[in-house]
Amino acid sequence: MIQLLLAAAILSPLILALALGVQRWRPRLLPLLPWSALPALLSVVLVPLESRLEWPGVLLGQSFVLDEMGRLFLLLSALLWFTSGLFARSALRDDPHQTRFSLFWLLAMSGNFGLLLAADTAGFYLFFTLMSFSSWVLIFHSQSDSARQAGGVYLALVVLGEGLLLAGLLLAVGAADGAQELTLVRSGLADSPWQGMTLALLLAGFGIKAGLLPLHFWLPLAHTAAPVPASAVLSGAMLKAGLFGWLRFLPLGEVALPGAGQLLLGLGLAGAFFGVVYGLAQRDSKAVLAYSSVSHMGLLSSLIGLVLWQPWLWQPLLPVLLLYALHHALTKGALFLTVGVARRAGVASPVLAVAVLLALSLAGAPYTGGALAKIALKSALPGQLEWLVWSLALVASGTALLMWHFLRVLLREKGIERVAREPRGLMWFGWSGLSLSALPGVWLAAPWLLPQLPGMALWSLLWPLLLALPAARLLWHYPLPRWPNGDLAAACLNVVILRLRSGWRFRLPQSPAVGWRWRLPPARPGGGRAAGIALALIGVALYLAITMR
Amino acid sequence: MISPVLLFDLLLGLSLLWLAWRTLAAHTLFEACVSFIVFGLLMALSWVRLDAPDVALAEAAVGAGLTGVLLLGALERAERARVEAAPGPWWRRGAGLSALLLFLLLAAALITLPPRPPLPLQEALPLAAAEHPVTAVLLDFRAWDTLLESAVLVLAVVAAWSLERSVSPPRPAPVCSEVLRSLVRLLLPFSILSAGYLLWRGGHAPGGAFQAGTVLAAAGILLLLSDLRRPFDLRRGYWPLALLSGLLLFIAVALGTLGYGGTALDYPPGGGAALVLLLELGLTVTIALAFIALFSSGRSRGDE
Amino acid sequence: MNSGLLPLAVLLTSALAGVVIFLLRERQHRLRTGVNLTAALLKLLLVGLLLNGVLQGREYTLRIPFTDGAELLLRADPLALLFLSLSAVLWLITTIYAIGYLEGAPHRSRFFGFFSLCVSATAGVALAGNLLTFLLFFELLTLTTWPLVVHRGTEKALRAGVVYLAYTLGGGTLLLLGTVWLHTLVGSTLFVPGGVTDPGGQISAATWQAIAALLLLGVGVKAALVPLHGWLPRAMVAPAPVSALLHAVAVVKAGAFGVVRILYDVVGIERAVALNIAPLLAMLAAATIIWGSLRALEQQNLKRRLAFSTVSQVSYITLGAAMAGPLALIGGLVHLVHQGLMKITLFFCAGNLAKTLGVHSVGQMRGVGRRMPLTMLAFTLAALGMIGLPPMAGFVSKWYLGLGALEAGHGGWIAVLALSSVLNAAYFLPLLYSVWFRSPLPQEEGEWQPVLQRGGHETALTLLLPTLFVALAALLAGLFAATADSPLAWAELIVRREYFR
Amino acid sequence: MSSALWFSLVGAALVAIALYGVFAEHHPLRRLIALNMMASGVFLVLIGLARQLPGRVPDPVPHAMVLTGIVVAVSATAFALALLRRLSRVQQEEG
Amino acid sequence: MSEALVVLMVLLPLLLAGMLLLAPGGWRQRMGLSATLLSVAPLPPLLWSVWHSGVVEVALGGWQPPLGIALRADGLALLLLTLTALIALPLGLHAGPWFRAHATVGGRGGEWFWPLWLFLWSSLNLLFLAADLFNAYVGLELGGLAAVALVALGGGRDALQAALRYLLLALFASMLYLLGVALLYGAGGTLDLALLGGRLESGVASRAALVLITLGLSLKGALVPFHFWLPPAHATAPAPVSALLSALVVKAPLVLLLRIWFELFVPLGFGAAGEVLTLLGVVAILWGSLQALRQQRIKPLVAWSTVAQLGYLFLVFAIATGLAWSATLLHLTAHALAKAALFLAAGNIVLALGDDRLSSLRGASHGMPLTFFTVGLAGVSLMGLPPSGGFVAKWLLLQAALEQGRWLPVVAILAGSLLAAAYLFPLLRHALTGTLKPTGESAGRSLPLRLELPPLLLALLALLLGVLASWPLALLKPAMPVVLS
Repeated sequence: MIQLLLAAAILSPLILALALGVQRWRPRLLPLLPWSALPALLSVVLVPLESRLEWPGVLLGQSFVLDEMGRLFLLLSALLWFTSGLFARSALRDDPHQTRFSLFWLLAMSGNFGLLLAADTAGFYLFFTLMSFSSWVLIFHSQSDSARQAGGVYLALVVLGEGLLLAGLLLAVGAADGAQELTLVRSGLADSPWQGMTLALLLAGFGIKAGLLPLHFWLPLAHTAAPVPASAVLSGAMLKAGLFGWLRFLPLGEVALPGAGQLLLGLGLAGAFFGVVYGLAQRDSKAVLAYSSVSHMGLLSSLIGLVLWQPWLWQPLLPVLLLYALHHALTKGALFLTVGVARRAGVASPVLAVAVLLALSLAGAPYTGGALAKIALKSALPGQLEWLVWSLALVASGTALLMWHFLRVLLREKGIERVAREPRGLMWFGWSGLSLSALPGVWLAAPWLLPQLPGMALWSLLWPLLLALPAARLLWHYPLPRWPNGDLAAACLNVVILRLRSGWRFRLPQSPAVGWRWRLPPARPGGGRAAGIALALIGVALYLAITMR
Repeated sequence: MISPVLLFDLLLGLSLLWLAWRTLAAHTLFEACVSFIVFGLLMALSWVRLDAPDVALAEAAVGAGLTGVLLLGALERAERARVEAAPGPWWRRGAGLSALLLFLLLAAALITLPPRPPLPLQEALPLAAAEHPVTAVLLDFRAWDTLLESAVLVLAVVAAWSLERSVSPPRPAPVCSEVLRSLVRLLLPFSILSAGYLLWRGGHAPGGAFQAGTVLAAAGILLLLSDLRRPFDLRRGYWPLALLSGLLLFIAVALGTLGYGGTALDYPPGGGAALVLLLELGLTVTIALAFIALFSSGRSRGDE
Repeated sequence: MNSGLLPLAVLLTSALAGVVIFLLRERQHRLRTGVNLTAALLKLLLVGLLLNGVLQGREYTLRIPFTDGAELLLRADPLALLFLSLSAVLWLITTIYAIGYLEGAPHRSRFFGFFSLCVSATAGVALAGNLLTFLLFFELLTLTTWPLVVHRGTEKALRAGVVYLAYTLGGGTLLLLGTVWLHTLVGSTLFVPGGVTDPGGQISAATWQAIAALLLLGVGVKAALVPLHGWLPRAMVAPAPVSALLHAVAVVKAGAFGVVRILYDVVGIERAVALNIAPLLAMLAAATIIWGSLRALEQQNLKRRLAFSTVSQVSYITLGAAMAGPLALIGGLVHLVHQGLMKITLFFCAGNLAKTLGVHSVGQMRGVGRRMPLTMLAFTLAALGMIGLPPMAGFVSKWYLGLGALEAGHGGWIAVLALSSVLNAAYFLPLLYSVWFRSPLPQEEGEWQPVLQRGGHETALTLLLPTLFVALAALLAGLFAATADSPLAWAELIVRREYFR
Repeated sequence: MSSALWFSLVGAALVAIALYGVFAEHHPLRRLIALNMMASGVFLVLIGLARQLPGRVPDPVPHAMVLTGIVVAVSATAFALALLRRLSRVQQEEG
Repeated sequence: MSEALVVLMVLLPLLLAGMLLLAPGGWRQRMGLSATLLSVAPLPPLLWSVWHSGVVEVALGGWQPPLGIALRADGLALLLLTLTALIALPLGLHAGPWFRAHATVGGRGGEWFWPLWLFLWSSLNLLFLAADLFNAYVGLELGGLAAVALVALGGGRDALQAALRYLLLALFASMLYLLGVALLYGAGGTLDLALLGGRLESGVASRAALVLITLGLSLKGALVPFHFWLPPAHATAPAPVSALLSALVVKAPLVLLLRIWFELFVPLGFGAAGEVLTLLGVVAILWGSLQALRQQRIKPLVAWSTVAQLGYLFLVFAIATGLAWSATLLHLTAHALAKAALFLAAGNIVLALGDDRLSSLRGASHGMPLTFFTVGLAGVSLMGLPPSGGFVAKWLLLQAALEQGRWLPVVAILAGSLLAAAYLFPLLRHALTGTLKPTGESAGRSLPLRLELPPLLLALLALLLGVLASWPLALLKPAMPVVLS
């Protein structure tokens, strides 16, 4: 029974996607889009830990397991897919490419769930690839110019990521002398001869998906171009997949890797600050949220870096990380849906209220989910990492500032996508469901995750917010200039696009065409006259050959 | 002191060489043909010096006579034939060089030739079908060669016939003087008589089919030249059978002896001489008619 | 059926079919199709018999006296069966496809005659028990495929034919010299898993290197190794079933199969590694992989792009063989089958496009997904397989090649594999993008009308069904690779039983 | 220096001169005459060899060979002349 | 009984030729074919007896060799006799209709072809069987004259010119050969090949004899510096005649040279001279192929291919091993069959298209698919590609050369077969494909089956030789010269 539920969690979206292929069944199947996430949601609750599902024949011996980490990520992903699915149903009802969108939505969902549950490397890679490539279609859905550009950048990076990941996984599996089991691979990495190379490849491969600093520039482009439900899922479930990859493969808590750890820590913190600063210079609400995601993911990456550096921190920090990821995924998803609601139905008072609450929760205001996670983090960090605590606080204030800026931009954008007909209830359901799970939900999940609830140290929560107020006022008068969205990519992308437009095609140095036209001069008439001399020469040669021998 | 005979041989050899050089260096084709005929006669003389009467006879009749007639017959048409460009001076010097080398090689070989073991002739000759050694070799020991040689002759005739496009009878000779006609009337009976004698004599003395045939051929050609008789076409009527008689007879004898004794051309003890005579007769007829046919084939009506 | 007759029967079915078809007149196409299909099915049955015979370890050999010193030997060993079963299955499918494709085309008797002869030559190459027989059927393969390449008779086809011949006959000459030299030195060229036994040991290292170089270059022409691959893209002038046959089933595979045979059964892999023949070959294969993909990037004609992709893909097999490790060899051998399945799908799709819509260049393929959804689905599956994405078959072989590289101790090849995946993606994904997501060219430029007529099939069934069948086969071969009777299992059996005890 | 050897040497010289004639000349008739002379030269060598046998009776086999040779030579010459005549007629017709 | 058969092999064609000459012109064409069939009659029983009871010696006229003439029918002779018969039958079938087709074009060759061909056949049989050097001379003359007459049948100006040049060269070569024989007779006292072996010692005379005989026979056998007469002669002759010339006539002198070389000269220690001949063979292969590449017309191309392929036959003189000897003879057989098929097919093409330029071949195969299939098969054998006889011969030759470590012949053989592919495939390429001639009329009238079948039969024989190569090799094994085995 348990195996069946697990299989349903992965396969139901896939089966639905295949069924969509048939023209006649489409009208009846499309409404089922959000409900295909239900089996995953149920399996989080019903399936006991460490239960395995074995498919020996498939691919290279496929097996699935639901462990503690997998369950949490499955929870947040399933929630996100379900609520965004509801939102998508109503938002895209009269969209011409609705079928295509739902087809790839389901494939991405199945990839996401499979990835979380996979217990062998090949299976993990299979579902990871499925998710990455099908999400490209979601980004590219509106087929506007910015969508094509974002899609192109995303695809290029995904393909690069796939290549790096393949090499990394091969090296990891090779080190574990061919064993496919994830746990064995993880431990094998500790003493593998190519540890440095494998780590670099895995960090880069998953870093692209998790939006690590140098490889992050696809994220803002994708989030702004994608339709609202897609960006909600993107920021929520897919960014976390990158994180999940690190948690699965990196030997956290088993071996000290100071080099990689410090690098990741530095990049994470840089990402955190960069996200905040660059977010303030955006005029589009979804871009602001995207850069806030870059910042938060940077934070999480730095924590992972910390653990890599100091392995003994792994035990205390794991639950905090999970809580933080859960909180960020749900809140960011809710914020994206809020943007969707605001743009379609304007900012009525309840919508505004929820938006402010979500923003405060993200900024870590007291009595919000965010505060809970922040306090848990502070308590988990050891004493001597004082500077880290301060920097986290600074990031928090930055986030607060960013959220303030977001609210201002959101208000300016209310009602720009107002649709003739009144949005149907499903959208409201989706939005409210996600907001509810984001705000009070985290409070419910906390005890289940943390050993004991930390006390609410008010002052340490408040001073960052207070610090944000004067900065906000300052910004009110001298707003930052408008920087292009997708900073690094935008710069080099224009060059590439100009060249493509001018009809340039990839040209290798041409080898000279070797069509030799070797025409011999015409044959002249018979050389009879030469026979006379030939006779003498050959006769002498024959005679000498005998006598000389 | 050089004996007169040796002196004569020396002179003969040198004149042969000089004449050969003159033939090649002749200005006109006619001069070359004539000097070649003279060369043939001198050759006949040298065969006599080398104790080879049969060869002398054959050379005189065939080498000098018949070849000369054929050459002169073809002369007129040959002069008009277009010819490729003459080979350059270098080629001629090259040919001269190889000629010299060839002579040196041959001379060295001939001079250092070791004496060779004699052929077991003395015992075999009495058993042969003919006393005269040359005829014995020709028609008994190496009769197979002679058979094939007659085949070559017949083939030459057939080949010459195959070249003719239009089958037209040989045209009459141009008007010729009465003196020739009367001379021919005189010579004809004598030549037939001497041919018969030569044929008969072949069995035991130099002579035989070749010489007799050639004499008959000479008579025939004279007959043609002198236009005494309507020109006869050897391709019509019984003439081909007569022409082939020598060859067919030879083959018949070969197959007969094959059937009789098991090995071809192994004459039965008694009948050797008779068979040889029969073969000689056939050969004479074939040779005569062949040479006549070869001579007349070039002069058919279509030619001029 | 005593043990010797079965391989001969396998050879003769297609050969006799070829001869019979030659004698048929042009308009007897029903009879011709009948003969074709029965021969294909019969051959499949015989190969099946052979397969489970070999599985149970039975020995099938047939000796034919050639000259007093040498003899022709047909032997069915597991490696031969791998290639033979691939060619038998794909021949049946390609025949069905060709029947549909060449509907109403001229010279069909001549085409199908040479088509069947070519497959019997391939069977001969697979079943060859010694180098002499291998050489004999290898050259026969050239002879029977040349008329197929110049089948169209246009000036371009003729030039392509000349180039094809120049390369393959050159290769054949090198192979002949190597074989004769080996034969004179050792007296027999029997295929022995550890390499030809050299009793007196009088073959010096330098001679071995020379012979190995000759043999490998001779075979390398057909395996399209870099300097010798020039003929493959030009041979694209031939009709689609021929390109499918050349690339997926017969010629190129015979070359790769030859490389494996020579490395493992003639030179012997230890000696190849000791005399650093194998590392050199591996480097050449890697260079081919990269160069093939790069060249494919710049091709605008679809079939030429697929041709260059074949050049790079076949070198996976050579790379696998040259890495001299059990896992790498498994990867190489299984890629022999997988690449066959995937590449034949791509060519069938290219053929469908050319036949039904007259689409030849990449530019014209915009939005064709709507017009021919099923064909393009097959194309997408195969393309993803070529890139090496799970669950397609390409991933499995790339995975084993990667592991094999690590096991053989030089990780560098993994970089090559990864780079080639990226390059494959670089020249396949834009194709998929323009097929599915771009609107078709305006009517007059793109001469096919974009909307699928109601109810009608997108193209003739005989063209569509084979394409879908092979695409499905490629997917299943990848998805269920770990099952007992998949190509992967058979490859493992070969490696474990024959070469790495 | 017996007369037979002398005649053999003369024959050899004849063959040499004839070889020069065959390759230096260009008119087929002249080359034909040279060939005939070469034949005579060879026959001289042959008969010269026959004569060197001790004892009075010369060896008849070379004689038979020469006789056959002469007939073969003359028939070949006759055919060559017929061929030459035919060639010049055709050349004349075809202009 | 078998002695009679040997003699019959030579006499029967002569007799039938004589009888044909007596028959009127019209009858000859009909009787020609039956005469050919009759001439083959003595071969099977003779082959059977030689296969079982070894060499058959015939002392003609009852006199043993020093005096009389002997005929030796050993394995080598039988192989070549069978080859001649195998070529004669299809050729006979083809010549009749071919000349009739040409009769309409004004050629009268038909009635003279048969007697001349029978004379030629008898001379070939004689040459293969001859054990007496002077007898061989007469055979050479008989064959030479008949061949020239057959070439002259072509009738055109250049046919006659080529025939005259061929005749003059043939006479010159025979004279050289006769001179060599004279010297041998002078030194050895006998004309029989077997007896001479024992009586000669290596003096200047025997060396001179070697030089003269080798020069004479290689001039008749068209070895490279003396090859200039072959292309014009074989190209201008009528198709059945050029098939005969290339396949058999040009090879008879070589067989004689092989016999004399390995039974007479090598025992005397003159083997080293073989290097010169092999070097010339290598040059022949390359030069012949390059010239063949140049030709714009079909028949000269095939004629030059003969010059090239003859080069292979001279490689044996330096390698001088039993394997090389049998490989050379196998190559001779394979080449004879394939070249005869190719020339007959070329004749068909020229007959159908009216002109023999390569460029006018475009699309010609519509009218005569069988002919071009024959050209294909013959091409396969000439190139030495499996499964043809040419391949087996090439394989054995390469093996023999490699055993001696001689790299020059190896390179020549391989280059030769590649160049053969180079000059043969255009012949096929033009023909197989392309549209009809611009004038739209069919690319040439389609040929009757009677003309297309015989060349196909010959080409199939060439392929069959590849499969059954072990039979001729077994036939040759006992006949191998003692110095080689």
